[in-house]
Amino acid sequence: NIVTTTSDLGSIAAAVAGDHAKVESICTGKEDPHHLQARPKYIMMARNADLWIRTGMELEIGWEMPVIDGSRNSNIRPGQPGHLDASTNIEKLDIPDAGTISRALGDVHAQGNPHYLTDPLNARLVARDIAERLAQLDPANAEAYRANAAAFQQRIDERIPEWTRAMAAFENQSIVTYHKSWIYFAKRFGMPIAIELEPKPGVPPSPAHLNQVVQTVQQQKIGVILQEPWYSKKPAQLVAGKTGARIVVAPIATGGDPAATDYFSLIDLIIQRLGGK
Amino acid sequence: MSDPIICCRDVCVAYGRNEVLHQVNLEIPRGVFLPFTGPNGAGKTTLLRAILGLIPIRHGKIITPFRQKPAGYVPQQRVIDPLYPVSARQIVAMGLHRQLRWPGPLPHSRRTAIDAALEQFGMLEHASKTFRELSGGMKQKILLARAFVAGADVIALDEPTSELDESAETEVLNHLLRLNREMGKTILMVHHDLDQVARLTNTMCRIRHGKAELIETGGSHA
Amino acid sequence: MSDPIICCRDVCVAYGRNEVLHQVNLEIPRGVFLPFTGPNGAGKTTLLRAILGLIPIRHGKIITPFRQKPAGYVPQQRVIDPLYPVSARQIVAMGLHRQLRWPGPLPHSRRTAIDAALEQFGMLEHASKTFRELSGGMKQKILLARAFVAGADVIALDEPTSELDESAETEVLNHLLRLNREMGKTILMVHHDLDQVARLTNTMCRIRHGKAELIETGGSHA
Amino acid sequence: MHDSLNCLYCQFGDALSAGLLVAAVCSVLGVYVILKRAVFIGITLSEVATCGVAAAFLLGTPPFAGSLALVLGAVALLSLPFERQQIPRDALMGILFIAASALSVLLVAKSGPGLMEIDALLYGDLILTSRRELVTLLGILVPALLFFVGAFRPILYTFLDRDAARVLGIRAGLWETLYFLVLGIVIAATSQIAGALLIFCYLVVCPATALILSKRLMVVLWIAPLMAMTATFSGMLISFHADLPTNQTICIIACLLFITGAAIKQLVRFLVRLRIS
Amino acid sequence: MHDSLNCLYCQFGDALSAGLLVAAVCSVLGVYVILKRAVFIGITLSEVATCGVAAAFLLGTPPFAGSLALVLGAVALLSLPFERQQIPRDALMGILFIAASALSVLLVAKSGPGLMEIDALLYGDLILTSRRELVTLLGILVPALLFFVGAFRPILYTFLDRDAARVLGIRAGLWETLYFLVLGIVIAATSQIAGALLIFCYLVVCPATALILSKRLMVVLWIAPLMAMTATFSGMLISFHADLPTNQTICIIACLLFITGAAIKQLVRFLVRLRIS
Ligand SMILES: Nc1ncnc2c1ncn2[C@@H]1O[C@H](COP(=O)(O)OP(=O)(O)OP(=O)(O)O)[C@@H](O)[C@H]1O
Ligand SMILES: Nc1ncnc2c1ncn2[C@@H]1O[C@H](COP(=O)(O)OP(=O)(O)OP(=O)(O)O)[C@@H](O)[C@H]1O
Ligand SMILES: [Mg+2]
Ligand SMILES: [Mg+2]
Ligand SMILES: [Zn+2]
Repeated sequence: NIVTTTSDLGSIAAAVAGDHAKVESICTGKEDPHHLQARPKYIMMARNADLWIRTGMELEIGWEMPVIDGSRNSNIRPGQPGHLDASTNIEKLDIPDAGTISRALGDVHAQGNPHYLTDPLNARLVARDIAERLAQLDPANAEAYRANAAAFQQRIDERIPEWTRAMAAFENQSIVTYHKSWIYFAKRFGMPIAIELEPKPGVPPSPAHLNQVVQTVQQQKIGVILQEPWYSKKPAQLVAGKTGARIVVAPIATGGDPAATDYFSLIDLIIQRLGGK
Repeated sequence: MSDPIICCRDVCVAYGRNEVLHQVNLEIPRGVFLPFTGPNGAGKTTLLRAILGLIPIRHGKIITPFRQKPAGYVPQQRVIDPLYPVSARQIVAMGLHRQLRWPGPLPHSRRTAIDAALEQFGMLEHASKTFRELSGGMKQKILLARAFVAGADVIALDEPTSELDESAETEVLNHLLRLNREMGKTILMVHHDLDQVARLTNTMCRIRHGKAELIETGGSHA
Repeated sequence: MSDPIICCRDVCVAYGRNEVLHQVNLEIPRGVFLPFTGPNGAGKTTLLRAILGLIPIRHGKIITPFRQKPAGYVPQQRVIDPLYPVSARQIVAMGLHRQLRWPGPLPHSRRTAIDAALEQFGMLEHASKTFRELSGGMKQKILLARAFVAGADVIALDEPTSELDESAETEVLNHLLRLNREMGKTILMVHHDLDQVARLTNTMCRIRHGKAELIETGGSHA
Repeated sequence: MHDSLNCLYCQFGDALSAGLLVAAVCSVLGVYVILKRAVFIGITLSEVATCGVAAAFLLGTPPFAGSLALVLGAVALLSLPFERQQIPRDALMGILFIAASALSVLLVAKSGPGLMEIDALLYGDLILTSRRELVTLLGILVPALLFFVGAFRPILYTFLDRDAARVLGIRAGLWETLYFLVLGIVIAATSQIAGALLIFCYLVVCPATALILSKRLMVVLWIAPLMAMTATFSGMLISFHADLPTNQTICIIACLLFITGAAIKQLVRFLVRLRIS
Repeated sequence: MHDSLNCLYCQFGDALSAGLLVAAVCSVLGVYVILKRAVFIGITLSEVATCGVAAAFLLGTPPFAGSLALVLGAVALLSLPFERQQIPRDALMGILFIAASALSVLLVAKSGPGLMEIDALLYGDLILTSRRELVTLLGILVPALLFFVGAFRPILYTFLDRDAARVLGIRAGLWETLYFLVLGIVIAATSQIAGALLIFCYLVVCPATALILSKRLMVVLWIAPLMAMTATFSGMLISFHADLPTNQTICIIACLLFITGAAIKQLVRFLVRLRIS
């Protein structure tokens, strides 16, 4: 039994596990993983889990430990083999310098930006990590896991050129996003993010900040404002109204849209939406 | 006397299981000065409020002219929410509601009517106090002024003098008598002092054991 | 008579800018039956509440024995929050608070004391009604019972008979007289009926123009 | 020299007008909200609106129809006469709040989009007000204010002394229901545009300040909107120049005005006491 | 056959015990919360606690010290005697709510960690209760209940008729402050463990049901906890078997009990009316 915190991880883990393990994901992709309402089922899932996979980097800080504690399943506690932090081998972005990580300058993503699965190559890495861990936990099927992971990686490799082509129009074209959740995606496709609408997670934009966004959009001739469906479109509409930029709403997790059934269709969908289709 | 102004037929009033008035039949003639008497808890307040349409009746029928011309009313419990920043004058002005269709400052004629009503009870100098800043008797006087100010045809008073000092009490009773005799107003007044009642009028409505009946006061009044 | 039980020296009480009592000096002897009289708004309630420690005084000093033995008190305004699901009996039981240190059902002796107090005002059959289900006079009776039940030495009553029917009023006044004469209780009672006052006692406290003074009632009472 | 970039009015003219308008109308209505002891009606109705949208998604009806229907239902319940009930009005309000919050989560748990998405739909922020929203506000608030001015006496009398009002021929039930209806519509509409917390603030903080400062209803009804408009203007100005979220800044300014008002009141009391004795 | 996997008690024994305990104590205290018209004290104090944590992060003090300090401050303000004030207690409560919510956002906007981190710190969910938290709850709730039972009469008398209580030698101010203090501590502690909405529900919905069903205080004080415990038990059972969020399920069950109670009440009234006439 594999339990993942987010649906993206679930989708990758399912691809890696194949028929040899049951994969369940706690978030469905419709909830923001920061805010989650516990259900008994989550704890039952954790209790029966042999492997617990989390995004890490404090994305699930609100509820992960209570659920694990509640499950009294010591195998999946952090540090145990049954606990996999998928971010371990990721090249993390946005890590605040040790010097500035004081409380006064604190940041939600104190360990860096946790929205790394928007970069397909990170998904590739995660698939490998999952396969290795599964192989360690279930040596009997180790080969199958490695093969599945390789297949997953190969699919990614196949799709990357296609995605890159689709994103060619955006190469070096700055965009605006709502939350700092797209930096990995943007970096992968060479699309600079000029500014975020939200000055800080959970804090509404101030007038000065909005002005700054508008100015940035105008100066850099930015054409797209990208955001997840769970943020209000109003700030984007205000900016769009003043500048003519286009608002793109795209899911950031598998299951966040009926069309995003697995990891690949998710990335497809994001790119489609960005392309204006 | 003339035809009845208020008519109760087979009226039953109950609070939950407790039936307070049982098949009350009552005809109140126009222009009468009618004290309601009876022991505590007999149902005087209940009957008055039922006549005014303030509590639903279980059964029977009450005919009143209050749709066309509202009555003046002095409740027994002098409770107005103390939170409201409303002056005594504004409470008296409430009595003129029918004549104040529009918001805004009161027309001059109304102001003088209000001042006269306040003056009558010696409350003019306290007119700008809020209700909770008034003493018990002063509250009662304000509510009396409110009931009188509009010149209603029927005035219903529930123990209107219970907390007044002696001179104010005499003044109020005399004023009621004048209203009744000189202007033909119908006065319904719950009152406990039977001697005073006998001095004021010769019929009263006695409420006892769930019944109400008009009886002679047996007083000296001709 | 004996030494004073309550002593006011230079007492000033004001509400905001409105000074209601100005330099009141008053010595109330132990065991006296003292009616407080005066026109509406004179400050009777204010003085009584100041003596009971319910309103702060601006100036002066009031000496009372209420720390050792609380007084019985019947307020003028019979307002108890109608929301509370509390029976009349429980309100009377409140008077026994000093003797009820522990939660739980009342001891037998207390129950009989409460029942006796209820019985005295004919309220035994209404004992399980909540406060808002009582009529005006019945509320007053319950508050009277609460003031009497603990057998306080000093009983302060603010217009305790304003809404009682005639027989209840007589009964209450007689009971107060008995308490005063036979048991030596000190009775402070705001009352408006000067004739009754004259019949009850020969000294009264007249409150007027911000002053309080003990004067003869001028009544027939010896 | 007029520097239009640093001029609040040039940059956010619509928002400023909308703010002043909402402030004026809501704080006038709010005087009665406090006196009627329905203080928390603002957040209760916005919870109810969220629940309505969640239900609408489930049923496939238009979201705003759902929220309007539930808000009107709640308002109808709250306009019942509570004078003779065994629980006070605010207990029912609390129950509605709880039921609405819990039901939203449950409705969302089983299907439909996530709660965050619904919240985003109902999200409002004064600074984001568009010209169209300003027109909507005018269309709702001006009639509401006219209603309130026109029906001032019957509503006051009904609330002040229900029995006496009925004897005077005032249809107390009707006016009470109408008042709550208008209030409900105003709250639902303005919360969505200007933000639920800000509306709550206008409905409560400014009227409370006015009630503390004066014992005359007419004065209160003038001070309250003045306070609210002052708080709005200075709050927007500060948020503009100090780069702070607008709504929250306005709320804090309003609270500071309240504290100042209460302090002045205490000081005056103290001085009067000193002068007398 | 006892199937421990499907047995709520075997799986969530601690949570169940904690739920029943919290339900019983909070609903007893809640009877007075309703009668004192302080219905929204639950959510107000949890906003205040959030604000306290935000402030503590800013000042670098321990977060819970900050939240406790602010909660106690708020409780002290609320225990002022409001009988003679020009605004009702719930208006002050509303102002505290607004000030706390707005201030949290502003504090977060300027510095300190994000709102999410704060929410995570204060996040509670009944189903996640651990053994240690159960012990904490026992340590707080049992003394609170004892205090309440012991001080039952003076508190009742103070609330019922403050003047008469003072004449009887009851130190009304002291008891009122103590009551609100105990309430504040109970709310702060239990909200953090069991969730703010659930505590709000216990404090309001179940006592309101009891108040509707009976006119005798003693009966009310017994019905309320029974209702709350019934709602807790059946809510947990349903959420367990139907895979729903626990807290919200309990809230909805409590609301359904309220509706049933109100309906029964109306029915009885109607029958009495029929039989009499
Ligand atoms: N709101 C109520 N709910 C239930 N019972 C009530 C209510 N009001 C009055 N009663 C009961 O109805 C009966 C009559 O009450 P009512 O107030 O009419 O008496 P009353 O004749 O006015 O007495 P009083 O002289 O004391 O004012 C009393 O037994 C009282 O207990
Ligand atoms: N809470 C208050 N705030 C402000 N002023 C008050 C307050 N209570 C009473 N007053 C004023 O104090 C004066 C005395 O009031 P008090 O209640 O003591 O009169 P009283 O002698 O008891 O009158 P009554 O016979 O009408 O009961 C009155 O002028 C009244 O307006
Ligand atoms: Mg009566
Ligand atoms: Mg008095
Ligand atoms: Zn994030």
